[in-house]
Amino acid sequence: MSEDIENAGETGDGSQTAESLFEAPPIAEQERMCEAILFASAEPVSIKEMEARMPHGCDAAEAMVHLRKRYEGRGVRVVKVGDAWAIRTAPDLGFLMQKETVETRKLSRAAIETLAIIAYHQPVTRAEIEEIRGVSVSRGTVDQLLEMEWIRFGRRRMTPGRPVTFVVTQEFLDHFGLESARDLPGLKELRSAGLLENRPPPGAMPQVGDGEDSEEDDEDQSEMFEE
Amino acid sequence: MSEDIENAGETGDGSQTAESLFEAPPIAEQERMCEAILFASAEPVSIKEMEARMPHGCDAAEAMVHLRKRYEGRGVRVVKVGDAWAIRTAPDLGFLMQKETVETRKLSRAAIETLAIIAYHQPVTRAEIEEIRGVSVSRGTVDQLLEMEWIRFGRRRMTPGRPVTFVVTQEFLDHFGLESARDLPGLKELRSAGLLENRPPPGAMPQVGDGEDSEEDDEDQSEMFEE
Amino acid sequence: MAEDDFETETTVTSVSDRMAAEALIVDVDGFEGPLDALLTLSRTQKVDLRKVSVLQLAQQYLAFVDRAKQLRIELAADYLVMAAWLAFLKSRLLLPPDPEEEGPSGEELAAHLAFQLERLQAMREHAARLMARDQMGRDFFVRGVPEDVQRVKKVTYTATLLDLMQGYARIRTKDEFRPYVMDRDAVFTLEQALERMRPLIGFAGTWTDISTYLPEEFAGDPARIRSATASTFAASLELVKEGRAEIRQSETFAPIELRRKD
Repeated sequence: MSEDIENAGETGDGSQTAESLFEAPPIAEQERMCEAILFASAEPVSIKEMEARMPHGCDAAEAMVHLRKRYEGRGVRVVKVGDAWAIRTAPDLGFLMQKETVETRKLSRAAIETLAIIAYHQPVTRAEIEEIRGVSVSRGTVDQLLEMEWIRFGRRRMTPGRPVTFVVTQEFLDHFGLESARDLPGLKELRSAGLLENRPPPGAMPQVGDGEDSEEDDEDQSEMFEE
Repeated sequence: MSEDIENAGETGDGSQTAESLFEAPPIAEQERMCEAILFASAEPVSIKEMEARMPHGCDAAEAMVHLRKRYEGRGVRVVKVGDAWAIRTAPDLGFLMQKETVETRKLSRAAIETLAIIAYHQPVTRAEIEEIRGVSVSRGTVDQLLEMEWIRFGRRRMTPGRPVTFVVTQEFLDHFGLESARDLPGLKELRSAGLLENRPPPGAMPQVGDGEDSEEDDEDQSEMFEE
Repeated sequence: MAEDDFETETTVTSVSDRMAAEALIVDVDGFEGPLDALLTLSRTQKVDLRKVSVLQLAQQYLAFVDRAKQLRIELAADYLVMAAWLAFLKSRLLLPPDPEEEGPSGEELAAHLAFQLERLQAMREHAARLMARDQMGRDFFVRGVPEDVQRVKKVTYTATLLDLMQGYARIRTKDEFRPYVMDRDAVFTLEQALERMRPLIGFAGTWTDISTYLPEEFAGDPARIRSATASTFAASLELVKEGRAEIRQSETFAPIELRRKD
């Protein structure tokens, strides 16, 4: 059987037609392959990457539907992280894993809040984070979150100054067992309460960093006053 | 941890064994625990060690019998390593743990020129190639072309030293869509196709007979060809 | 600011509020900015943030700042900016609206402040909810023995027929240029030959091999001989055409001879 699979795989580079010379392995076999790939990886693996490693013509997405079902209620679970899949131990069995527990660096209150703001408001600029927290965001806080790979730079905002934005990463989702940022707890309620809106302050509101010399804020204000 | 153990024990209905105040979790639950432990552990885990981690009264050996059976024929297997247990990739799926990346690079100028000389002058010796190119041919270049199976050794030349000759292969002809090396366009055709740069290097005398071919024409021609 | 002023400022606040406000001052370094201080102060109102009395909050904050000043606690500039703004807001809220005045009303400003406080509070709560989730490495775990995926890098080289032909053309072109570029001094031009022969032809009364007209400096080197022979021959024909000489060759490849035409 393994030989057949390997042979089928080799056709991958040669005959690129839709119907390959060798048929893709049966779905049960594809499920085994996904299982092996996910067990071997500590990091989530995307469908694309799985298919790149599997024989030509495989449908990893379909195989994953079967695999996920197979592991329901088991000691390990098949979880979706963004566009990728991973196997993780069932959270109710965490008590068994004292040996494996990793001491995570204790995050400061500022870092936790900043992280939450990025997660719920993403993509969000530094100025917006500061506006929400009412205090300037220290460089160290952002650096720490970047270093932990829980946040990354998103696209620049198409506003004057083209400020960078921050978004959360796949590592963040993986760490908190989230399939996507849409699954953040209470996201819907926050949205319906209007608390995720970017509501510009009415004129003459004090801005973060007014006491300091922050050029960006100065610009924002002067613009505001000109209007 | 102690709390968890007690909670797990609470499922018991009071029928006490001699060893434990509380009944051990059902065997299916124990199987889940073994599964999670083996999954997350960096090293194979012995029965003793599993039981030390599991709630009091668990029978890891029995749970392992079930777990092992469950993984029969799956993408990963439960294997015994010494007196410990581990989860490993099924041997027939080892090929999935390789990721082949194919990178296509343009052949170097030296290799192209060497190849061209062999194609136009075959059978040709290394000394002849060097004479035509005006520089020595590195071993690596020839080896590369041999490895690509675009050239092969021809007959030895019946001259002193009996040097080997090089000829192009069928693979070469296939790659370049040629029926035979004789189909390669001659110098004249190359020139009319604008492939021969008639423009002399700066400072050189204009070529006799090229008087009509102004430089502009040459440029037009090469541009035309490139399109 | 005098103690009794403080009293009049805070007549609306209860004793417990004042105690809370004093506790806040001890803690002033613990605040993450004026908004955080306001949020903490608002808790003393024990109401839904949406119903918070911004006026009361402004008074509480101003009292808090005054108290900090009395205790000679250095407040960051941010706190003072907020205090100034809240004093301004307070006057707007208390005085009847001035129709001449541009800009947002006191109520609008107060509403936005309430929104900011509610939003900050919500983000705090949700940050807590996020951190309360099962976390990797604490509640659930990754594979203990991940297998490295061996990267097998395969490099394939390609070239097109055009590359091949251009490569060849490049080499051949280099060859063709070589004589012209490198051996320029080996060229004996038609003009040079004519210049040399015009005076000499006058002395050629008898048939003479044209090779004798070759310049001495062009002897020896085959390439130079070739060039000189060709141009001398061409020059001879030119002289014949001009009617100044006669030319003959007895048979193919025999010497070409030249003599003066009188």
